[in-house]
Amino acid sequence: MKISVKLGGVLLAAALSTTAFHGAFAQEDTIKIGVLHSLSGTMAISETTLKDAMLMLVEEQNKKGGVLGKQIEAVVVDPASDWPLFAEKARQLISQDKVAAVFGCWTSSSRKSVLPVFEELNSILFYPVQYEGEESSRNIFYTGAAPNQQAIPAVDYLMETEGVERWVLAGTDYVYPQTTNKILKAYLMSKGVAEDDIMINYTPFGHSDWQTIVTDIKNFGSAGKKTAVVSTINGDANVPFYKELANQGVKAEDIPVVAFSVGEEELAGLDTAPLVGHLAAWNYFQSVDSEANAEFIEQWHAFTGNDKRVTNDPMEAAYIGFNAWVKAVEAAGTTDTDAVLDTIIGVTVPNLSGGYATVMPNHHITKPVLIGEIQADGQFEVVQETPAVVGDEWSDYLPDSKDLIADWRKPMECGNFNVATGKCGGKGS
Amino acid sequence: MITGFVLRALDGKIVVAIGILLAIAVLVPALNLLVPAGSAFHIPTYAVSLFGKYLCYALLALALDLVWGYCGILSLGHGAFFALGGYAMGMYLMRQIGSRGVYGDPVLPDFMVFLNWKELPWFWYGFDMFPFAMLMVLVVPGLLAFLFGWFAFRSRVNGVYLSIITQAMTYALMLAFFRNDMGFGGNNGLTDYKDILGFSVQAPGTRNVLFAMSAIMLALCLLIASAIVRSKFGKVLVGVRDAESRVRFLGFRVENIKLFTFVVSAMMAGIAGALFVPQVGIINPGEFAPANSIEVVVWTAVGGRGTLIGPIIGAVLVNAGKSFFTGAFPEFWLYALGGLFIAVTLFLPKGIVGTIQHGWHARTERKAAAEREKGEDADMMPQAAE
Amino acid sequence: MRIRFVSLIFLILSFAAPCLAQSDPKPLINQLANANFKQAEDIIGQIAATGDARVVPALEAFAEGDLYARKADDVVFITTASGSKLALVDPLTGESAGEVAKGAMTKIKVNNNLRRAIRDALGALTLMSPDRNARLQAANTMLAAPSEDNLELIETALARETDGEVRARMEEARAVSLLTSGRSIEEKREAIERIRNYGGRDAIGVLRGAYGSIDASLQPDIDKAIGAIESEIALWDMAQNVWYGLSLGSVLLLAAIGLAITFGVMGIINMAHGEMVMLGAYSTFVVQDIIRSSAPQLFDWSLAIALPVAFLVTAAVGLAIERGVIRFLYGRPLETLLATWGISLILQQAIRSIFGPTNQEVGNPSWMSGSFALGGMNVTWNRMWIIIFSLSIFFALLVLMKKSSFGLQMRAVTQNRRMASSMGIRTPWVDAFTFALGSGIAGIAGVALSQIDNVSPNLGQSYIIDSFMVVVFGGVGNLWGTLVGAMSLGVLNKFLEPWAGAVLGKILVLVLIILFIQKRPRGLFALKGRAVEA
Amino acid sequence: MTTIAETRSKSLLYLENVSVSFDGFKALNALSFVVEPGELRAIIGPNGAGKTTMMDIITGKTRPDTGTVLFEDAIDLTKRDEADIAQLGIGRKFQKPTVFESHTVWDNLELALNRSRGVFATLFYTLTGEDRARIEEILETIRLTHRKDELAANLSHGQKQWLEIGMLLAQEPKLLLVDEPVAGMTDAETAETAILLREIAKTRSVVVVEHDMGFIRDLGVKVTCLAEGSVLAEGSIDFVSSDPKVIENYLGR
Repeated sequence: MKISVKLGGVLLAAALSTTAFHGAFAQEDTIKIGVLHSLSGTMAISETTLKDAMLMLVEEQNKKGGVLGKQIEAVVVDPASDWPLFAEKARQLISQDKVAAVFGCWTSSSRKSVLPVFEELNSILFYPVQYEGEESSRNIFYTGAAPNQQAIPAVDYLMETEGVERWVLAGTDYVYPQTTNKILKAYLMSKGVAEDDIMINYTPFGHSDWQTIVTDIKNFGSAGKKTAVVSTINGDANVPFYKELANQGVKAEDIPVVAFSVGEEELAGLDTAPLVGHLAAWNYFQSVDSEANAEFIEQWHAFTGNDKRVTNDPMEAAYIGFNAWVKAVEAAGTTDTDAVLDTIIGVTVPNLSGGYATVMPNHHITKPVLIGEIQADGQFEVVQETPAVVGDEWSDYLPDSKDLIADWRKPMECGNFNVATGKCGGKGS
Repeated sequence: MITGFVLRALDGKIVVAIGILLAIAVLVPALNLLVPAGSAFHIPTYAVSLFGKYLCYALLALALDLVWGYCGILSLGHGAFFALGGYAMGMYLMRQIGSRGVYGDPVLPDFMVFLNWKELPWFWYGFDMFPFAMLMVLVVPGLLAFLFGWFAFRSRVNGVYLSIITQAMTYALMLAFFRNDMGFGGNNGLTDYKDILGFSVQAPGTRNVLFAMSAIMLALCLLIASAIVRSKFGKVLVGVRDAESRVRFLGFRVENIKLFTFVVSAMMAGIAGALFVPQVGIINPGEFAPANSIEVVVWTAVGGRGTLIGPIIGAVLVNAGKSFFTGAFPEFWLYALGGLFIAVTLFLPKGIVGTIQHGWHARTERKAAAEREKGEDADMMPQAAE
Repeated sequence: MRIRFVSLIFLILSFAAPCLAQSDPKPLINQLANANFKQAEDIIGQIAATGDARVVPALEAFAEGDLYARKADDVVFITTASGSKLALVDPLTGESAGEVAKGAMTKIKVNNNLRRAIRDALGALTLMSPDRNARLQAANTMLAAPSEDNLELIETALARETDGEVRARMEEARAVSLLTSGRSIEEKREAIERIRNYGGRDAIGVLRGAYGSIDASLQPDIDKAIGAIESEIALWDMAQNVWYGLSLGSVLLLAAIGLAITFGVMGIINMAHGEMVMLGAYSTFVVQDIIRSSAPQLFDWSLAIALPVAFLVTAAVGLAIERGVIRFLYGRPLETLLATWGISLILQQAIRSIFGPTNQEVGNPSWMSGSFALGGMNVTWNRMWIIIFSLSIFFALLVLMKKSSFGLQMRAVTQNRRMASSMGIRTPWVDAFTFALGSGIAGIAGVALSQIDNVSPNLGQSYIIDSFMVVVFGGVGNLWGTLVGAMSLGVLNKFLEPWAGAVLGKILVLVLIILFIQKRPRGLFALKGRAVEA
Repeated sequence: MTTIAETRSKSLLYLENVSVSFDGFKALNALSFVVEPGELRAIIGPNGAGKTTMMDIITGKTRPDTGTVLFEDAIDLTKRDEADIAQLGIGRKFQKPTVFESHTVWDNLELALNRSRGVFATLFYTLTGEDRARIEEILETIRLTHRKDELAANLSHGQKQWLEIGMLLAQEPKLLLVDEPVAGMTDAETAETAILLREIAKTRSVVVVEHDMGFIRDLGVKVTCLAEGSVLAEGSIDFVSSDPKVIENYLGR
């Protein structure tokens, strides 16, 4: 038994030292920000890039003299693609490392898991990934696309310029695709698309055998009407999906596939020659032609020391979020959460596609929607660009959320104000 | 005879262990609430819920040890029971949110609203009542374990075959719970809880109570486990592990013995899950991932299977290490963790506690061995039941 | 929409043909310089309308996105990249016009619509081209885009067509176009017949399309034709499903076969098996990378080269693991689970540190890309090769185990270590090489899997569970079991998928495995015999 | 000569035309075999003659393809499983001594005691004076009193054999199946064991499978010789060992 007593002591010490340890890092004259991206586990494939991007942005900012005359120090932790661990790490960053703001998360699950922590400890999270919407927290800024900034414009493009009449909504079986497809279905039917001209198909995470589904798509598309696929397939499963598309000879001219989660990163794992013409809808493409972008790509290649590393949309979202935060902090003259929350609304910073992004009162931002066609070199070529669209947190196409709006400015300060009942707090009963 | 059953449990080690746990249950909250934040002895709330989490893992490991360490059933699916317990608690907490959800629906949790479900699925009924939810925490994992074990043990599935189908079980459950149509919030799971029994889950007070509860529950389960393994039943259990057919030919119904242990263990895992959820604030299908269940096996092995204290130590040690390294060396912690597992299996095959005990035994043995003719060679020693 | 557009061409043709026909396409092409997508579409129409075969290369280049306009004077050229510069070629004459910096040119953007427009236009233009394949291509285009306006064109082409296959295709093209035309009922009746023979879902689409407009007396014929085609399709779909099942099974087999040795034969619960597969895939990547940079002409051989490399790499790693860790753990199967789990964590992180966490591109050599039609079945080359490949590995392994002396020793050692060693077999080395063999085979599997899945540090994780399922389902220690197990799981999965959906399908398969193990606690091919002590 | 019916009714264990085969190999071939109450019977036979398979069938570990297996003329053993059969009073000792290595000698016997074996009965079991007495008595019989508190793992091979026999005694079986009890024993131990078994046979039937002819002579009992899964010869040791078939089949080699 003596053993376990001793060990018990050791453990307590060890665990406590985790806290002590971080204390040790802190030099007093820096402003700390947290970087909360998985560096191991299933999500590392996507999130590690964002971690690097954040480190680069911090480095660049520090070259410009940091913020409030202090250097910025990034505290990087690894939540290891484990959602409860996200919450634990967020708590640690905020209450142990005393970071001024946190940049992180990729999956909605991880965001949902940290949301209560940020609200409880009143800190700020910048979330850089496109997501299903239906959320607006006082302490979170959603710098990625809401469905109306990605899905709906893409569908419009296909309808108008490609005259698509028949739709396959294929997605991984989780919340983002399910919600997006619900919205799309409602939208399509509002545009007079018949129910049986819509085929919805879900696959498990990391699905790698696409033979049947691609065949189904071909068959569905051979009914004489122009058909397109709207893909909300999640990262890992995309490569085998596109490989199967290519091999079964599904040509973009016949059945174009438009994807919402396939960017330069995903294409990097593919030979895109057979995929030319398939589409993606984002708010940024590496191929966008603007000084800001050219400079950003240059910095990125220099920072990673690898000029093959691609940039992608979430990186731009991180870029916008970070700059917006810096600007807000400068304006507020402090990193105090409440002050920053006040000043950041309305802050406008340049985005990478040559325009500007404004932080809206609903904590989403304005973004242009870019439709791009895959090119043989693994890049996208923009075939349509809309003017900046305001992120719509509560979709107008879901019965229960069409009456809701979010406005975090005083006096309303509400994330789910119901315009029908004029009350804060959802449907209100 | 019940008293005898319990008294038997209280041998030295266990008494001390339980003592320590109860002490922690009082001490940590005290140091968190009473000691001013400035003081060196203050334990931050962050650390409290962290330790609370470790204790839940410890309980899970203890549960696994009961079936693996003592009965030789290597379950690679214990995470499933843990997660089910967690979901039962999560469902209660979701119902407690009531109309404070973003859509302000009095009954439906948010994720049902935006998938515009019209009314609550039947299996969500009753979870607004705490006692019912707590009952489910025990019943659901218990029932699954019973059904699974009933078939598996009756048809004498054992060894690695059993391990693999337990893995298949948790894997299938993971896929199922990922589906939105299941009505458990899909991959986002259940989160954003407001309060439990009327107390805010965020409030430091609640956190400390939850921590204390975890410690007490662990102590209680430790007591039960100890009572079981020290009873004649426990001896039969070890018999099953070492020489199953002999136990059969002695007239014992091995399948019932295994079944009972499996169910008890599953219930303990369920309790662990139920305590885990309010402290970390989320339950989602990730908890069903086969990798999680394997990790539990690793904790148990590190601490020392076939001992009751071992798994507790292992769980806390490994997880404390994880918390530390993921923060300190985010890029390299996996090397450390992987290295630890290899090192333990190579140099401490019996786990930390096991090795120490063994060493202690060995000394007394050597004395005895002196005046006795040589014992059997190494391969006669009980081997890990596969 | 396609139909509308093609007809547009021919409207222009019929009315304005005389004056447009001899007009020089050059200015039209130059108009592309600053036309938006819509305008470009019309321009293509007009270019095609010139009926001038010289425009073909220009249109093809346009579709490829190789058509650039000179910023200075908006003159359009076909370009080919040469280093940082662009080599200019006159779009019509094809004579070189020197090189200029990329900056001096603007790409003429092309999108799916334009590609489609170009394809249809080319169809009209190349239907009588001297190149047989071009004609075949054209006929296919016509077939895909039925329109009565094509009719005369097709018939004139048919008249002078000699090549059998092309003729057949043209006949079909004629048939589909004829349906919607004003031709006589008899002609249409035989057209329906021809379409019915040609079969396939597209045929149904065409027939359905025509159903409304066509003479009522023909509708029964159409119904009959559709019915016939559908029943035919149903059969082929069945066959297709089996094929998909087998190809999924072969993937499972590939993933599991290495495990069938390290786990099945040696009894090591090898959690690092998936990482061996991953290492194999990464070796393929490295090989291809070197080939790309140093010897591109070898690319089609890259897999052949990667195979031995992958085998050696993973076998070496396996050997190291066995010597370094596993040899201390024989007779303690569970410890091997823990140790190999640790190893797999380390290997994953190592790959992450070296290659980065993102996907790596592994290309398909030409002979592994694309597909061919087998009756109503669509067979992709890479799947077919993978089936062949996995089976050949399997049988090679079988021979090695059963026939070679090493195989004999291997089985001897795994069955009775002591006896074997007392008979002078050097058991430690047999163990080491057996494990190395298992790992090596996993590596080879990685080469094949890199062709259909993404090459990332997580590759292994996605296969490890399925592999264990297969081996256990088949019966531990029995190679045939692994084969049968993999194939039957594959087919089962593919037959569940259509009606249960991919997700439920997978769940059902797992549940079925669990239930099956209840029935046969030692797997499909359990080694029966005098009851041994449990 | 007695009729079959009589033999059956008198028998404790009755096997008739029992056959079982594994993947074509006939392990038992129409085996018929009878044990009377209080009888001590020895079984010899070459390897693969089906000795152990026969025991597997009697103890319910293997199911016969055809044939009748009756206990006390009433109970059809082919319908019962190991636990049932053990509780009916058939004890079995394996070829390789199997005792609970990580339990003390005492615990081994305590577990074997013929008491209610239900889950809860064992959970709440407490050692009674009577049980203690019984265990001590057995310890005497198997000559292990002085080592009762040691782990079974530390016993010598022979002692393990005895402990296992002791466990069978604790089971209080009507029929005892003993598979090669003296394999790997010293001559002294072998002699001891012979005495032990005869002692046991006073109160119950015992079937001993053994290769050691010397040991069988020591036992001096009726011998059954199996070969290729059926009975080759039956009778006194001298009768059997003089049987030409037996010599050619077994002793010959």
